[in-house]
Amino acid sequence: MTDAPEETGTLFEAPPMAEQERMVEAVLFASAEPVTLADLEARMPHGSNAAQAVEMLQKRYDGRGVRVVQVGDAWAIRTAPDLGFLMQKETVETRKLSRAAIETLAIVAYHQPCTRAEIEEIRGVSVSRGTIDQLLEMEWIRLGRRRMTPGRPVTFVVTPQFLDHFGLENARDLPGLKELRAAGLLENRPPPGAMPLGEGREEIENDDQSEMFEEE
Amino acid sequence: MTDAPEETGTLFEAPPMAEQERMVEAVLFASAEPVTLADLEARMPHGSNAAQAVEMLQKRYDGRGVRVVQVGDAWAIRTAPDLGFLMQKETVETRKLSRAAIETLAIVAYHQPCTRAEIEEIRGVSVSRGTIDQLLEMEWIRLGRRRMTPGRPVTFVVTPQFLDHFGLENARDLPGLKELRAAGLLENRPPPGAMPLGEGREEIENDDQSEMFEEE
Amino acid sequence: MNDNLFSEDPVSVADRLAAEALIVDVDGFEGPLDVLLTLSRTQKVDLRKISVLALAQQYLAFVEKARALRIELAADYLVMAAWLAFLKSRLLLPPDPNDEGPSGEELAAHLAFQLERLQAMRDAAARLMARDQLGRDFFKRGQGEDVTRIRTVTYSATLLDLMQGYARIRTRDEFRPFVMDRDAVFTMEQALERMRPLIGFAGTWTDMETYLPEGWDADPVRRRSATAATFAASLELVKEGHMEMKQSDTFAPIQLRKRTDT
Repeated sequence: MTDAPEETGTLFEAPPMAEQERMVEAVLFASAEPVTLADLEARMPHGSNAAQAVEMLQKRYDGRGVRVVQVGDAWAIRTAPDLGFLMQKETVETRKLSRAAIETLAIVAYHQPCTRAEIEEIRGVSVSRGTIDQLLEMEWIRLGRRRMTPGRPVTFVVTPQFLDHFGLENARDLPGLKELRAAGLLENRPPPGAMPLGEGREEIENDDQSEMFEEE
Repeated sequence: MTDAPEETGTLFEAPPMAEQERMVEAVLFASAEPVTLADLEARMPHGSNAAQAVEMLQKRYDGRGVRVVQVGDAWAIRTAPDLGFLMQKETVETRKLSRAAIETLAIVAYHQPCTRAEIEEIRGVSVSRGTIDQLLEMEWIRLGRRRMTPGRPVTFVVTPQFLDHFGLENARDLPGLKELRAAGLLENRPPPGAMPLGEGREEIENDDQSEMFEEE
Repeated sequence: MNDNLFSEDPVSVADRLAAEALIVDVDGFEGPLDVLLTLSRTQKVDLRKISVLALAQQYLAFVEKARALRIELAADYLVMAAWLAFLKSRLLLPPDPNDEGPSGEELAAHLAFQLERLQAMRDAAARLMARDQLGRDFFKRGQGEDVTRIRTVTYSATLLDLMQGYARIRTRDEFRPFVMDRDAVFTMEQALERMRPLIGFAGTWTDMETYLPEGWDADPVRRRSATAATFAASLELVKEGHMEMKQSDTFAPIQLRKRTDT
């Protein structure tokens, strides 16, 4: 029972898919946090196909009290949202986010990767250190790559924890993302001439953003 | 979605059994502790039959990766026992032995049985407790007979595991031992002047050592 | 300029009350853009079709009122007021053909874009927060089991490590790596040590063979080792720039001399 999977793996064939599905089921049930396919396969016997097993499992739980959901490149089991009322006991009181924090979060999510100057330009007001810190602390946003513009400002992107919290498979699933983009509202339109707001902000290429959402 | 169960309960029939089963599934999944039937029914809409729903759920999970099990008078979802091995993934990391450990090990191997004072005399520096402990823990050295000298110090000898690891049949097979001996490198010369370490050792030394190397 | 500004557009009493409420509530605003967005709602039109001129006038009235009421306004608000006054003049006056800067229409269009974008982000934020949330509407496993990685560290050492370790202790003063059949091996380090002082005297081309150490030329095994080491050491000295090397033909003797260039 404590055989390392590697050992058995070299000696035997991968187990049948039904068995692989059971294995994925056991690991996903046991873990509170999402588990990546890579981690699943590392735990399963050599030659296993975690992706296929997860897909089968997801179908099996369709319509049940718990669901198999994708979170970024990982998978998790979560209760069906329509049964939330049963779980009052489990409800965690989350800190009430300020309006500034909620808006900042939305701006990062929809515009990521996004610099602080960009957040400030969109909101028309400076962003307090505390607001960003709170979101970082909640692990809903994290630092992304530095922008290749003068000053090399840091960017912010949303995290897998953010996706998990809002039940999103990935950042492309953000509600209304397509419409907003079609309306040109996610563009970083440089202001004509000087502007009183968000002054001193450098030109921003849009490369980063498309990369972020179009990948895979 | 946020309807209080009491309201629906008094106005409507209990939900169909399939729905009750979903509810039990979600609650058992999300609860931090096993849930009693009474607690289940308190959460579910009025008129629900938790016992029957649990039984149905238990049947559904029969043979799956997780099982519905009774814990005292409460119910919980648990990993199927045969899949427990998936929960703990062992990764083996190989690290180089520290220089101090290698030198200490080499001294024990070439000079066994060998006291700590002798190791220190040969290395010219004191040997930390941790180094000896590490080698003992790795089962590459073990305690030998006490030396019949004042203080009756313990001696260290190498183990069969040591020989196994280095592919040696016995300590005499240590390559270069003869050559080193021929070159006079293995003479345990007392340090010039006084003999603060390993005193009184000369007489016994040769017996022990020959015994150790010549046996078998 | 105060109330009569509002009368340019027929504004309802309710709207006017709302606009005045802004003043009292100035602390509740998230900056001038937020005020503008709130003001623009009174126009009850698509943000793209908003009258920036009317908006500028409303904002300026707002700032005037705040001043009259001696309400401290942050610098941001005053900068925006100055900019809007400038924009208003641009929009009202006929365009100056000699002016380089962006036209009033361009500036107004960008302000409208900013307002629309801010509104869009607020709507998006509201939609995001209205989603089912973990720990509120759906839940993770309450009793997670121990899913761990056990990291076992094994230490490794080879026989060579062991022997080198031992040789290191026994020859601490003149450390050399321990080599089993040392008496038949001449190392490059030994050759280098031997050649360094000698090469200073080699002003003319000399066969490399003459540099072989004494007593190493009889036994073929020893001779081979010494030759290889001497050759390697020679290359090293050439690389260091102390020496030159030549071979006139294949298998011809290799010759060495001190490097003489300045």
